Amino acid sequence: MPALSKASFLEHSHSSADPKLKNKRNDMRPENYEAQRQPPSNEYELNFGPNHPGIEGNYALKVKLHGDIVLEAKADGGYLHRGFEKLMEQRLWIQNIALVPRICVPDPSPMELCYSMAVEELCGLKVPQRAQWLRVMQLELSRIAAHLFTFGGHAATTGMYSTMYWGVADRDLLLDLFEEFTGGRVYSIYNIPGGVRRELPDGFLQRLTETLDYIESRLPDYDNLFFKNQVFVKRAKGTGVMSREQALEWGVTGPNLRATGLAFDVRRDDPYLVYDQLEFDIPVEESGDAWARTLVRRKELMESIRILRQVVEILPDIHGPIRAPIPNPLAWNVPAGETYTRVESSKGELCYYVVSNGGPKPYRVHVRGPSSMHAVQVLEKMSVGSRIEDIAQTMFSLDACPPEVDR
Amino acid sequence: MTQEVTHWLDNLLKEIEGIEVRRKSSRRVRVDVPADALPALLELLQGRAGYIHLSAISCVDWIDDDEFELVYHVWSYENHSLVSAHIRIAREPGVYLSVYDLYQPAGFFERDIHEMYGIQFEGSPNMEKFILTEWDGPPPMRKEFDSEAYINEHLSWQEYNPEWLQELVAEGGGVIIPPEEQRFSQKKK
Amino acid sequence: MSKPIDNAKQSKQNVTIEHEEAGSILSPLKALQFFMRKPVTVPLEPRPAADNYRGFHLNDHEKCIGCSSCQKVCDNAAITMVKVPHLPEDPINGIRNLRPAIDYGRCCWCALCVDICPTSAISLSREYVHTCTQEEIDSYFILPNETGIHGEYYGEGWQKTSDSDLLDLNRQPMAELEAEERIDNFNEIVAGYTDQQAVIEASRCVQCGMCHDACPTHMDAPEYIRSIWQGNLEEAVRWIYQSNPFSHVCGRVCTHRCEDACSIGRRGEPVSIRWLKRYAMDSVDHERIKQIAAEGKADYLSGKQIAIIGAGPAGLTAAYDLIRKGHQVTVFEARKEAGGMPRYGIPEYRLPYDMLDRDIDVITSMGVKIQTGIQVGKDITMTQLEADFDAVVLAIGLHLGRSTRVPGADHKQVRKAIDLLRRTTDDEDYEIPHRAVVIGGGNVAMDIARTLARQQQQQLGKVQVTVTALEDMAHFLADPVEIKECLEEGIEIYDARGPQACIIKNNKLVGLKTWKVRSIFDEQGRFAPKYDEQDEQIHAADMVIEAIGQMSDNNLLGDELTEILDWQRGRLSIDEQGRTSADWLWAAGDCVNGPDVVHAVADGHRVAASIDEWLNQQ
Amino acid sequence: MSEGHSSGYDRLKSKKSLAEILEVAIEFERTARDFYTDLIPKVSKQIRYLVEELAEEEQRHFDLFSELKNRPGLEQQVQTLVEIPASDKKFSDAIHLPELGDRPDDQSVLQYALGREHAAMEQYHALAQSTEDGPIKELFQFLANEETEHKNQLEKVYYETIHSGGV
Repeated sequence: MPALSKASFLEHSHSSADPKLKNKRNDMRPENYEAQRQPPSNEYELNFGPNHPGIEGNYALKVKLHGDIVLEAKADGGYLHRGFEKLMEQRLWIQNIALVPRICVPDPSPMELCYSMAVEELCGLKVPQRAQWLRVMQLELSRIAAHLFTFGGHAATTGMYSTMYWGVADRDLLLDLFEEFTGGRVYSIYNIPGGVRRELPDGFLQRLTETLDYIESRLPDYDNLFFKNQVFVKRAKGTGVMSREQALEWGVTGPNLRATGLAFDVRRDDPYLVYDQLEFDIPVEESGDAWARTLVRRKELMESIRILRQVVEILPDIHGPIRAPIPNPLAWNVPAGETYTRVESSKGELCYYVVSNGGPKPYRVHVRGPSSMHAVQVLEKMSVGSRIEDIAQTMFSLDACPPEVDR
Repeated sequence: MTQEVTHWLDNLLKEIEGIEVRRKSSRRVRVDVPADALPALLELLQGRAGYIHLSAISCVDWIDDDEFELVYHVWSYENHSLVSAHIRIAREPGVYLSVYDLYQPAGFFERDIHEMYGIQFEGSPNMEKFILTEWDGPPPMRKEFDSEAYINEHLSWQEYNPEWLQELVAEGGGVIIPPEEQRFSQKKK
Repeated sequence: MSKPIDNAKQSKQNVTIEHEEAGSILSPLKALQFFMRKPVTVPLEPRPAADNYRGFHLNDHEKCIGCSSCQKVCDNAAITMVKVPHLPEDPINGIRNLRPAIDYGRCCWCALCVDICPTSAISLSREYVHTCTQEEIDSYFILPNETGIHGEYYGEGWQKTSDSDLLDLNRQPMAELEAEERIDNFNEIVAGYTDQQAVIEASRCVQCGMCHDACPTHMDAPEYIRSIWQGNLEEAVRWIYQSNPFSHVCGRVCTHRCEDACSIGRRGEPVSIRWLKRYAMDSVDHERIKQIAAEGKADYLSGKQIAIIGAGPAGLTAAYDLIRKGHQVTVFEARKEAGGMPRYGIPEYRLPYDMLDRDIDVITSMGVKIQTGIQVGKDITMTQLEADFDAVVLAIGLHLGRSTRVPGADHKQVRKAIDLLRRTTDDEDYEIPHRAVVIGGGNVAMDIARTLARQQQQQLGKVQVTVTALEDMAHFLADPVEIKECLEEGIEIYDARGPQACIIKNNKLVGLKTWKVRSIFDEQGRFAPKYDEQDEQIHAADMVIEAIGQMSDNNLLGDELTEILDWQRGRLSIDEQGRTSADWLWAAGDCVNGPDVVHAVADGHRVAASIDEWLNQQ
Repeated sequence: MSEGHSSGYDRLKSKKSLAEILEVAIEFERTARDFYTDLIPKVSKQIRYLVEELAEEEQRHFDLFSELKNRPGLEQQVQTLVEIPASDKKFSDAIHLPELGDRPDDQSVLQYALGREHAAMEQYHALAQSTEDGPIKELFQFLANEETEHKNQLEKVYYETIHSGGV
């Protein structure tokens, strides 16, 4: 295979339709990449990622710069592609519960739920009340853990590593809770079509309350260290601005949309589980910049804690089974049909389109990760005109999760 | 969604020829339309009913019917309802129109579907490879592509030979049902 | 796009962080307060994880039966089944010496293997870490035991709970006639599964194949169950005919060792394999079954002639196999009709004879000739058969009843169960006793007791049947269902009673004297009853029916042939293929193996294969 | 059968010497052995194994008892007089030829054999009971055990053959 010598990736990527270049698939490899003399210009190209501390996950943004101003950006995914959607078509319905959480490492719980809800809908399974409350508990814990992780990452992009250490350390307390009630620290694999897999251990709600109190008591510290930190405020304000109109036009959801002033949250506007029985607010900000997006998440922490406190109060009064009876998973034919389930993950609207042809395995599972919007087209658009040092911050403020895009 | 809005939407959808509307729940509507009527439908939904959010485009390969199904999930922030518009297109040549002009998120989904299923969306801004940059095989999400067979052909299983296994083999035991046989084969008559 | 967005729902904010105002360049310095704090340190030594933790696999090798369900449910093909030769291997009891080995390069710790395990042998430990260098990569592949990956037991983490159990331990209930509906007739008691029940029941199967290993004829039960579950009943019948042309019969009266070996039965009720077979057979059109059975039949004639003595399951299975191979088969049957022990030993409420006729019809439709009413040894001699045929199969069943020969047992009102059952089938009249006492605790005893009970109800309007058996209830040889139904039908059962004498007064039978059995088995587990002579009972009777044992009528062989053949402890001596010491004579079925329909079918296959091989060599 | 046992009844007295008892015992085993040996060609081949086994077993007992009687050092003891038990008659009767007909079947043979073994077992058991502790008592106990053992074996064969079970 001849090495591609003269074409930059930008030129090349436009030429994929050209049959002559069809086989030059290895042009991205370092061994095939020849140094070239740039035309006399102040423009240059930079591979931002896939291995860069400023990048969330293995992902790349290939940017064309003039000085330190981004002229053009191209998102480049695939580094985390594991073919989940294809794999799911080859696995039994139940086996996929172990697969789906891996699609989003920082916030795996909504993945489990969304898939389980789809199977339940196709099978007409009625999830017992108690399981629904336990699921809410899991989801909100996961949201807190994911946000703490994101703050840490975001802070690191502006050089504030202490916040990152704190965030990761405090998230660990939530992982302890996950370990206790789901059996897994990161991938809980707690949901199963029909309900959940485990009853709560004795005294769990007490420990949950203690952890919530602790996390809440830490928030002022975070505020001091990060959210009120003028370095952060000045860096984040006005960075990566997106108007509400743009957000809607670009299909942005979740905290990123709410940071433009639109109070839309799947939990409230397209409710699932028992969210319609819970009291919580939908924090919004108006300015639509990195600062607003981060602040929305900061406020959501409080809402999640609020929801969890309600769960702690109500759960002891919800009795009954935690799972609807399901067929032997080795011989489970899900009735033919299709469904589109939708939940609010920490990053936005997460949807699963699941099709069954009546067989023992899904016929098609389409994962619509929220980041597939804001980590590709939106990121590309928002990066243009920004400065090179803000790219990472923009990306983290969007909370782009590359595995959701790659699947 | 109120009763009124429901009626209004139903009436609106009747304007499209060959349309079939099924209300699956209070917030989910399934619409089947002929492929050529989809842009008009989306335009109608977006322009007159507030379905401004394209949540996703899903593709299903119905290989036995020799068709692809494309499903456009659109959400209305006003009605709080999600319409899934289903169309079928011929598997060959697998060409359809882009809806990028109506919905910008379509750019990503169409690119993804192009990469995974090989469907060409005319008018879509970017049909470049994104995820499978180094892949020159067939579009992998197509049903005829057997990824397990591909893996078995191109990659090998990790071989282990721990002491306990050597001891069992010396005793006359050892590996009887390797996992790949359990998974990939079924007893033949 | 400029839709007006309804923001009315935007809620009031209860969290206020006055960032711009309150925030100062000094705020982050507040974090310095932590500088003096004692750091949080976690000791390096290993600590056990939470109670539910999904750590490394633990496997109780005593409990594990090697069914490989864990392997099937494993997401990532991380489980390999390994043969451990020093562990027990017992197909009849559903135990294999296979154990799961785990590849931790593939395991994703989902614990579905734990949740599905039929025996609950697998659990996950509370251990966190295993790692190694590339050179030690073999340490990623382990055969879990009770101690865990490093041999240091950290306690069990994720275990099976009733919440997480993925198996359905309960059978689909079978609709049956109630005692009062069935007692005055011979209608079939068991209704059979409905379509829905069958699919649900079939879906309980984990496809471990223990049933296949335990079945004498090795039926492909996992495959036909799977086909039933998939709704492909013709495919199920096709699988069934791979190994059993007597499936209407076996679907009803098989001793179902498969179900005894079923791994679901370890903790719950085994899959109703027998009823599923029956369902598949009953659901497919008879003409279609004939076509399926004929698939693969040789389209040539070998020119070889085979005689089969006895048109029961063993003989006709052999006939079915042989005709498929292109040989010509003639079956000689002494009784009025073909069917053998199933027709003449099993009552119709258990096996409607038209179902038996269907099985036979499939076989005759393929070209097997059955000559009924021909008694070998009388109408035609063995010598003639030897001369006229290339091979002969002896499959004569066990049509002679044994007698206890206790004093008085030679009275004319002391009858043998097998004779009465035959008479019932052939509609030969005999006087129905007012009070019948049956000796025996096996299925034949139950069959005659229930047959007499029905006849009493029909003719006398009242059931008075007593069963006395040597065995105690816990060791009855009869199927537990038979005992239950006997009791429902008003039959009295006296267990652990040894017959001592038939009491005859004035030449009239008045009862049976029994002693209490203290123990029936000796230390080696052999049958050797010990009596308590003090505990004596007289069971009033005007007929005593002996249902203790059966033997085959080997007289038809003739003295000369009997002398030529080798014998083994009273039974015809045969090799592994079912061939006797005479090279032209094979023997199969109950007459060599003892009573069991499915065993007879297995035998039929075995001798047919042996004959075919031998004929091909010639 | 030989004439040896025709005078057997005469020897029944209230007391017998051990030598006499052993003699009757040996006679008992011998007649049985001869009886079974004679029967071998008469029965159908399919049950011949049973008669052959019985003949072998009786031969083994015959050898054992003969050896005992002639064992050096037992001369003193064999002269000891022993109280004979009530079961003696039944035992001695068993020396007589049974009526099994021309072609006995397995069940008749087994029933006959069981009867014999039972009589012998009772006889030796009773002898042991009526004898004072010592080597003679031990001898009778040994004989009783032998016969009990054999009877138990036969019983198992009987039940396994006749009560073929499970039908």
